Amino acid sequence: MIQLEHLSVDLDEFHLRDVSLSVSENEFFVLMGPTGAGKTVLLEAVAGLVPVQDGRILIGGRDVTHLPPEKRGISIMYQDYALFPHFTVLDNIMYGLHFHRVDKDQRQERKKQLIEQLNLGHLLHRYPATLSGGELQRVALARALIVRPTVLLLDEPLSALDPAFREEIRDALVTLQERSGVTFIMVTHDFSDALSLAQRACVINNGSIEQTGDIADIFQRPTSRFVADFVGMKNCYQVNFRDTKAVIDGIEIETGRTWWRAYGYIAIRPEDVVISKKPLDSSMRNVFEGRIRSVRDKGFFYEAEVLVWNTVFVSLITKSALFDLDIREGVRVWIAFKATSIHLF
Amino acid sequence: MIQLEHLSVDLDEFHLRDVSLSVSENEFFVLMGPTGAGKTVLLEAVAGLVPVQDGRILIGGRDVTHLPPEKRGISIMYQDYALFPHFTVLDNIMYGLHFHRVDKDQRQERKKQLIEQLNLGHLLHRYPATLSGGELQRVALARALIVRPTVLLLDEPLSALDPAFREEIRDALVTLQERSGVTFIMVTHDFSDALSLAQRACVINNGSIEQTGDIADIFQRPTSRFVADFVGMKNCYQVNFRDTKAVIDGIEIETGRTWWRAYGYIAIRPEDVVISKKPLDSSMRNVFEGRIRSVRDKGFFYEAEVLVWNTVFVSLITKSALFDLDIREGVRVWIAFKATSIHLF
Amino acid sequence: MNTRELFFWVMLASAAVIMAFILLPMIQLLTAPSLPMLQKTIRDPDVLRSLWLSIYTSGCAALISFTLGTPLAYLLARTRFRGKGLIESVIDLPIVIPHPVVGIAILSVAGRNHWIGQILSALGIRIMGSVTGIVTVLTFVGLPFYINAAKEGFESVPVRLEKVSRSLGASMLSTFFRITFPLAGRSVLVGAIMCLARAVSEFGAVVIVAYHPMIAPVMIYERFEAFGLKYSQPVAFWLVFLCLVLFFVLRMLTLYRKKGG
Amino acid sequence: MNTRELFFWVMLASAAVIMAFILLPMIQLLTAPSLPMLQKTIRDPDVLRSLWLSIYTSGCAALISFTLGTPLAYLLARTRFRGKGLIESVIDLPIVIPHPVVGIAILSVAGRNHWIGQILSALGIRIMGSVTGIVTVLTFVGLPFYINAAKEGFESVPVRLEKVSRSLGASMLSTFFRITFPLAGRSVLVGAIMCLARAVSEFGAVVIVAYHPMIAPVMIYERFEAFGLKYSQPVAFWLVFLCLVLFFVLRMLTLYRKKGG
Repeated sequence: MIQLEHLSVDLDEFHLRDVSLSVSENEFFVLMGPTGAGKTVLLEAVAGLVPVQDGRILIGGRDVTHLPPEKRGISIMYQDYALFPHFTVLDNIMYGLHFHRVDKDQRQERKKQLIEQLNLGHLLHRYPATLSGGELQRVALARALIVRPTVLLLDEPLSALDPAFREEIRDALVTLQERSGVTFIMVTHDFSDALSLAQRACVINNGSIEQTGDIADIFQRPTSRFVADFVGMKNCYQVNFRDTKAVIDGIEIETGRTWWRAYGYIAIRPEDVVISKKPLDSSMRNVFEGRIRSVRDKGFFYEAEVLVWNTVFVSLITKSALFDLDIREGVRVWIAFKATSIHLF
Repeated sequence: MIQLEHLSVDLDEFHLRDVSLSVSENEFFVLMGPTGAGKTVLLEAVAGLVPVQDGRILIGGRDVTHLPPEKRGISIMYQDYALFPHFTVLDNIMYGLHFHRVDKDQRQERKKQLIEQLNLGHLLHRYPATLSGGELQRVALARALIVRPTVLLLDEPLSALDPAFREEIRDALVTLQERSGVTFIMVTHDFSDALSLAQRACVINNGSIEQTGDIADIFQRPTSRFVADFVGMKNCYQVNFRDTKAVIDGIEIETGRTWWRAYGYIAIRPEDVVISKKPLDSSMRNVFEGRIRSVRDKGFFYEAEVLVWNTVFVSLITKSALFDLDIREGVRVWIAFKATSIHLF
Repeated sequence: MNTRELFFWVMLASAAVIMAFILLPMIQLLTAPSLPMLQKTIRDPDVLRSLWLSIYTSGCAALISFTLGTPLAYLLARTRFRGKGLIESVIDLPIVIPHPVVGIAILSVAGRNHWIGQILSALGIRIMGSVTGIVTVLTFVGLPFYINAAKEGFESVPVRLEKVSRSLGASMLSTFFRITFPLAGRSVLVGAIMCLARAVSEFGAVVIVAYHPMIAPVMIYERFEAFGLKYSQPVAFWLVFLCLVLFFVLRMLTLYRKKGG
Repeated sequence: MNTRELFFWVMLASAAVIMAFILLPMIQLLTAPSLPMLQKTIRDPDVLRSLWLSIYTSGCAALISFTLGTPLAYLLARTRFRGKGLIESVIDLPIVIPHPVVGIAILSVAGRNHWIGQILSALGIRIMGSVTGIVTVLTFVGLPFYINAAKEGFESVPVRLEKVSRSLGASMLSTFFRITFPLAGRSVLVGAIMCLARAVSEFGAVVIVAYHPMIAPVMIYERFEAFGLKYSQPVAFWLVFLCLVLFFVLRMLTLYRKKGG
């Protein structure tokens, strides 16, 4: 459906290097990455809104690399929704039809259908300035879909919304995508959005693709240090593998399996590392003594750095545990984690 | 040392209403509250930088309510440090001495001492624009302390710093306060700063004081719904007490003690609420069946809302638990929490 | 600000002096002529003709600035390129050129020794002493004000709105007329009025190019030279009145913009 | 921006027309006089005297604007009060008043019929036909430019720096001179130069108040009237040269400020 072949973009602030990607028809595809990674630039390159330095863009088999945006059959929806402030909701929605040959019945049909699907009936004669975030978003979706694009590009559509409504709107997005039969490509930096919406995804960092694949695969089997960190595996170490053990700087970690390479990385999620004052008598195969190096507030939780020899393990602990265990800088503690919670790559 | 008596301030954007507060000599006192609560305005009122509508300010027994800022013997340090960009570090530090009669030996003595304590020797001839956040902060501290203020007012001194250095700088602040013998009043919205720095604190909201007292007391025994929420007790309910039970809308919660009032509030930290697929066979006295209403990403953790009858309980779960327990919207689960983790007020 | 400070009183005093310095002459000018005198003046066909010519030529200058300047303003608002600063400097140039010199410069290219003058002469267009000449000069001095205001207006329209419009199928031109221009409308209007106001008040450049036909500032000058202060004041009154109306409209527009967002 | 769009070429064309419209007259003015002619002109004591008088009177106007305007600019930058918009409007008023009318208005209060004229006369101060009169008129037209630039400069100095300075023991006045003024220095300088440039280019207001002593724009007008275009061009050349130097300094200052932050 959409193919990017060795795409390169050079702007003053952002750049993309040799991006190749393939999204199939009717797919919900997600582009993930940290702020400034070039996610939005990639969307705009597909839309023809930024000049492409090198490479090709194919939409439905047609080479659109040098077509102006209005001839590509795509729609884009920005994070701030970018509704036209001088038009009513209805005029915003109908805007795209001025530029497409659609007969009158068709127009009415599409309009009726979208207004119904997105529940916009009561808003039609209001101006964007008077709408709430969720309403703005629904109007922007209707405006983008009324021209029947082959691809809808979504730039962080959920991040401007009240978290309380996100769940609801995620569902709406999925339903909409399924019903409309349009390919959705969405940019997000929020992992949970990706998990609940997409089948496939790619992680982009510093203008290049780090990993592409099934969403669960990326989460559970990151293939690079950056992706491991991005999906929350804060404890990531370069190791030598020896039998079923991984060795970092004098510490032998039991991984419970043999690995096909002699060196590589292991990663453990901080929430899988348990801190205790005495060595835990449990099924956990890896138990080490260490010293608290720092404790940082992470909202509801504290993140404790435990120094074992020269290696730092990050563990998450609750506020109450902080009091109960008397965890402070310099205190001696034990950490433990299961062999099965170790990821190898 | 410092006494605020029924202080009221009216600015366009912020206001304070009837604030009374007493801070003793050589104390490290913290003002906490959410953004926009009026914390900075309160500091500026003490410093004489905003006009006071009503009430009195006493510093060391002297009524300073109508004195200009330069005659109050206070120093203020802002979040952005507000160093004078056209002066070198040394000139910044020495600035205040132009306006105080201090003999030459004394000047040199104070300068030497502060430069040493704050480790500024190598920065003296540089300009603020070339310094890092931590360096800027140390210079701002030296500049504020060289005039030997009776009170140092600190406006979120840590929030602009890299979290990795916070621990270190907290320690430095405590040491500095102890050595200088100056009363510190610090504003923060970060609970962990307050915990590690202050003996006493007050929580301010919407221009009024909600609670004043010992820092551990505020954390463990909030006296109002707002403070409970502010210190992370997300599950806060209005209840009727019956014997040792608290009743909310048909749910009977065992609190393990009797309360002196017939109605009031109970609060439980989300991290103390455990979610399971089957009723847990544990010592926890409160076990309820419910349905997951929503799951939200909170960085490292997910926050699940569980609906029990008509009451929502918030629980924190790890990313791995999300997968392991298959927690999704609509799923039936059991929640449990200990009677001892319930706070009554 | 503490009212007990000496510095505060210094500031107030300077404010009072400046207000007096600006307002007293204006008030005197507006109150000196008697009402019958003002009525008589405004019925004088010469005065009416010159006021009308002032409005007409300034209006033409604003219209030309609008037509020619809008595309350039949009170009400057939406692109970055090397030498953009230089182009912006050239646009500001007319502001700093002494007023009679503007007239001299325009005449320099309109004469028979210059190819432009030859072309104009072949086309039967006369600059010296003609309405065309006045409009040319007024456009020269007014253009920068229009372009700068319009540029700012276009800059304030989010590029994303244009991008969305393009993605929905609109061409660059359609997008400009349907989205960008309507949203920058107020700034464009402000620019046009600033251009108009600047043109109405010009004297030095016009007096070189065309003493006759007589625009209002030239007539004020002539009456002052020929009959003295007292006879120039009533004409000045009516011209200032015109300028103040423009100024008031301008203030309302910019004030409303700040509030309305 | 896509170069294949018609609209893009419309923009380029308008840019080219405007550049030509502004630059061609300026280039012709600057290249028309021969080198010997220019040398002869600049050695003419009358020309030198009028150029010098232009610089001197404009300099005085800028200095007066600086002295009187600085406290008011600071007041406007740091306080909010009802009627502030009105005061700002009054300050902008001189910009929109037609130039000869400014001269007429100043003369209106300087005459014997007005109490100010009587006071001035008692003090032996003459406005009509004097250097004092020229400086007064130039201050009137230049003041708004200084105040607006200085105000913007003061606004850009964070209030927190002043607050910290106060808390360290400095009075309001000390704080102004040690912190605010040095940090707003560049904007103050920009304002002074803008005021100077505006004053140097003024003609209409001055010609009413003082034909003699002759400032450079008046001399250009006189030479044009008496001897024609060819004889006014060399004087115009030197005055424009002076203005371009000021303009260049101004651009450098504002450019550097944008880059330097």
